[in-house]
Amino acid sequence: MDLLQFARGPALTWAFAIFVFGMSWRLLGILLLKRRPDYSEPRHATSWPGAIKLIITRSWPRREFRPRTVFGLSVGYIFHFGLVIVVFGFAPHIMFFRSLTGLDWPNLPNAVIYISGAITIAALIIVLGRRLTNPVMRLLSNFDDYFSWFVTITPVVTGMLAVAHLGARYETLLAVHILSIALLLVWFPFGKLMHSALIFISRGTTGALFERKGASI
Amino acid sequence: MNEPDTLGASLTRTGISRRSFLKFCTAMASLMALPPSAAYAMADALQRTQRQSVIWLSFQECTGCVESLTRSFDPTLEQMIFEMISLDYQHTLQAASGTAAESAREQAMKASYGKYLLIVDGSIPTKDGGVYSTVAGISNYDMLVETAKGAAAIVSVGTCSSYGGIPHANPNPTGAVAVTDIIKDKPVMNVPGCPPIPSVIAGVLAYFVTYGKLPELDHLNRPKVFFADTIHDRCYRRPFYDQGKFAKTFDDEGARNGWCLYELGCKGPTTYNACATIKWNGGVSFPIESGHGCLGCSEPNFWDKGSFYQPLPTPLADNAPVIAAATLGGIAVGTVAAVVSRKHQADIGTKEGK
Amino acid sequence: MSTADIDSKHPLELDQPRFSVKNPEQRYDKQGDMPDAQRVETAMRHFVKDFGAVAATYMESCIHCGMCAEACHFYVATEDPKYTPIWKLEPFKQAYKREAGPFAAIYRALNLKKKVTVEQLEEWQELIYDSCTMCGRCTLICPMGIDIASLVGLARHGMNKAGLVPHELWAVAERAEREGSPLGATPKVFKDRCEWLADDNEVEIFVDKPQADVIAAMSSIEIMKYPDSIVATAKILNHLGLNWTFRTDGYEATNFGMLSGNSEWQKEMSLKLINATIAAGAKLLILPECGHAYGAMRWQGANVYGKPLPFRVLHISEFLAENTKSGALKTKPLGKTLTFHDPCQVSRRGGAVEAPRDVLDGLGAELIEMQDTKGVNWCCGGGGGVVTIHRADPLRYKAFQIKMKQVDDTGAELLVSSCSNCRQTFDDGQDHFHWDKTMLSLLELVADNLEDK
Amino acid sequence: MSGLENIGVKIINPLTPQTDGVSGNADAILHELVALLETYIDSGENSAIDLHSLPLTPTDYELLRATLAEGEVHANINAVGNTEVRETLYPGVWWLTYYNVEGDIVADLLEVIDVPEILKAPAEDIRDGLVRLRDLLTQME
Repeated sequence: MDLLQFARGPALTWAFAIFVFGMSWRLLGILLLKRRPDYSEPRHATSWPGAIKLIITRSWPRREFRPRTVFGLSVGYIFHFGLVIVVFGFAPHIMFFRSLTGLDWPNLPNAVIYISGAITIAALIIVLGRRLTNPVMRLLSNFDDYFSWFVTITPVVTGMLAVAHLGARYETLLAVHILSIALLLVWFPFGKLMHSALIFISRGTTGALFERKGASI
Repeated sequence: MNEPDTLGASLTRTGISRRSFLKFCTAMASLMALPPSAAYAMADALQRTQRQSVIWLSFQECTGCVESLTRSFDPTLEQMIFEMISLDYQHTLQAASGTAAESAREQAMKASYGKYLLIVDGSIPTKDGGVYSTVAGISNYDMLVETAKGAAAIVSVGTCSSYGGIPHANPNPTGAVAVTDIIKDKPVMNVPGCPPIPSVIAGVLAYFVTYGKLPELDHLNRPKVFFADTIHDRCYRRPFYDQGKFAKTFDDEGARNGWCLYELGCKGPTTYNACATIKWNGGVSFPIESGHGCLGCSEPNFWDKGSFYQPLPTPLADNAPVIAAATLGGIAVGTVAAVVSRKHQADIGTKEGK
Repeated sequence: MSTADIDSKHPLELDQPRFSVKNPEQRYDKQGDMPDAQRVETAMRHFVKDFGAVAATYMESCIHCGMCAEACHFYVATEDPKYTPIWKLEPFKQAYKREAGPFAAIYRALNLKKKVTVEQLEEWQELIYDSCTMCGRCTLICPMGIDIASLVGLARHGMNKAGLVPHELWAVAERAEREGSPLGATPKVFKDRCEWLADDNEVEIFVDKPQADVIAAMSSIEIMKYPDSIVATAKILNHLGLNWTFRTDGYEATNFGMLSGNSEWQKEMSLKLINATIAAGAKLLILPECGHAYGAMRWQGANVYGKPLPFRVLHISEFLAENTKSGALKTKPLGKTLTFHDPCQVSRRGGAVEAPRDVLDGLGAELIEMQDTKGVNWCCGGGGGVVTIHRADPLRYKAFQIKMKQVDDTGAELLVSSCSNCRQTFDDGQDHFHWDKTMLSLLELVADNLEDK
Repeated sequence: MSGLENIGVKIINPLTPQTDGVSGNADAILHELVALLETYIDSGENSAIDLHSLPLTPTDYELLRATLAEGEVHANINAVGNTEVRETLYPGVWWLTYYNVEGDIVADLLEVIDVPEILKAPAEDIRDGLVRLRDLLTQME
């Protein structure tokens, strides 16, 4: 078995298994904790609209907060969008998803993917620089932050190298790329990358609780 | 056959003019990206040398490799290689049979001990004492070991002798292995392909005959000059790959437009061979040009790397059952974790009550 | 620490611009004589004990983006990263992951998250208490929607159990538990005050009517420092012709049990008010101008009680708004420009954002909103018990400067709010900075401008 | 009509040429020829350029053909397929194209030499020829 076979075979299988195992473990471990009934008289009888509202509106900061957060948010948005374009727009990736889910959608031109990939890498490097230099972020950061950054940028970099056939043979580059995805999947449920799922739960929870009180969302 | 015989004399005997020979040398030099002046040196040197003694052993194989080399349109430049060598044993081509054939091999070994070139096609079965393929009652394994002893170098022609090939495919019932799995103390060159391109076989043989050594090899013992680039690197459809234009089925608009076959499982990007440049059938075309993706036939284990039609970046295994099982497992463990935490909290509460 | 100790070591400062008790200079405070290990153990057990799915979701969701710092007045005023709201919870995050999270077993087995130490907790005392007013402004900026303020509340439970509360806060809470009021407004003091206030102002103040439709509560700050609020409340309720009363068995709306993180005391304090209201057969409990009192009763009261309350709970501003809109409350036009400071617990976190504005509208005042207003208004810096903590003063003054600038920028003639805790923070800040703005009470403003009958 | 022409499988475009179809390699080859001619005049050293070793577009080829053009000598050698030997407009520069029996090009060279080696009758072949001619005369006698 060569490296590519290992990557496409057992490595991916294990990564998928750990990914879904960890995801369901963590989500249930959180969601099944006790919930206290709230007997207070609600200001608004239905609270789910607040959940929806917060999930949507918190994607963009309030006017009052913009001046102080615009840089960090912009960089964050850039790399998130870049990742979405690269992950879901590149033809070989769509093939990958199709082989897993049977879903298919049209791909973006490769030039768009390459530019997005480059921008994403640049934005991620800025993100790391900010984490290292901004006193607040530096104080807050732990292994999870740096490792999650690493497992996020690695697939982009290895993917770009594979596409450009740079640095090694294509099958090695492709194998390393797939292995980096496997690493991402394995780490995903255990680190901060879970925010991609938790963001809806967390925002929704606050949105619903606050809507009940009429508190500011 | 045993007399010392210069190549020049042999050429004269068979009526091949020296201009034809010079032309052959020029073509081979061009093919192997040697400097043009090498053709003259090659022609000059070859004229004077003795014909190279070659023993060709065919083991667990389909004869496709020999067919590839011999069944080209006749007469071809490739076939001129047979004029350059003294093919002392090749059980498909030789006239002799039975004991006479085997004694030819033994005589050739004795006469050119330490100097003959050994060509092998086919893999070597090792299971059950190698009984799955024998020639004249001698197992392939024994014959290889014995013949390899006196060889100056060994050329494994085809994927089977290079990597084990189709006989080696899972579950490998005969325990087939490659030449390099058995012979460790001789220079071995692999010329993989199922079959290899005839010009490539001829080219590397010409090189050995001319220079008396094997050309530069890569990490899989392949001659770099033919196996340095992937099919994908040299593919005329590559621009479509770079633009992200892919045929999705064999009869869609993309296929008709000659777009890239990556999504149809083409293994071009991971296959190192010269098909895209030298092509097949005297330069007529190669598989991708005929509208079918590369199978990767010159790569190790190509038979076991998933379907020929499965795209390269997709998972090899069917992961659905694993994912389902792991999800259920995660749900169970997560539930237990939550229950344990709740109990833990309740215990604190009770303790507090006391 | 005995009661006598508390009173001698931390005498009440009744003549200061804000109420508090004296506290010796000290890096951090400890109560009781528990061994350190037990303190940590107790803190963590009690922190974990109250953990539910909601708090767990929050703890799991933080992405360490640091944006919450930009919403916090203490960080913005100092640019000191330790005042980043979520950082204030660091040891508790650590404890949660180790003790209650879904991967707790793994964290413990591999010791990936270390046990919290008593030194850490001591260090964090300042962050959990001195530098957090639980104003919840950070909750609004958090891209993950984490309600950080509520987590600080939970963390305070653990700190309280471990005896790691700043002395003033603990002493005040203890006094409240013991005397029924944190600042010495005992039932007797309260009753006496009501009597002389009624005489002085020629207004009828009902105390301990056995039956009433409306129960009014006061905060001890108002009773002791802003007694005019008692008069104003009485005037307005009388103006509306309501059958109302104060009750000496339940008049104190402040809940220092909640502020200091003592759930038992919180419950006891809330139950007094609830039982008094039920005893009077009242259908409405009006909460005074006090931020945390609103949160404690309006949103937590029923949960402390264990079932829905058999009466309505309104903040005084909501009550005034209802009656302004219905036309029952008739006021003379004020004819001045003013700006309104939103008390965090009532406005941002309580949901009574528009009520005071409706009241001001009824007063005919021209409201000039501050730059960041309503739900995102800046905190005065004194909430969450911070104003009582002496060692927090320098930090609080820095944060208060944000507030002063905000108010000055409006150019309004008057400054109004509806929280007596904000009010005393403003008064203290005014005194400290020799500022020309005096915070007015919405309640008193309305009472002073009632239309003569 | 077989319909085969609708199947687009013969789109051969190994290079992505510039808009005018020139890769720049033709120009490089012409400059190289100048250098090789200079060497030949100075030292008498022969040399050759293998056109297959360079990526050339059809336009490149046209450009080379047009620039080098046809000189005075044009020879065909019939040995295992044709070999075309053409002198260019520039004496000493020869264009040799080797075909196999099927007519595919197997080698394509530009040689800088007075007479290309393949045109000369090799000494051994001359000797062989002499023998054969003698034999023939002997037989005829």
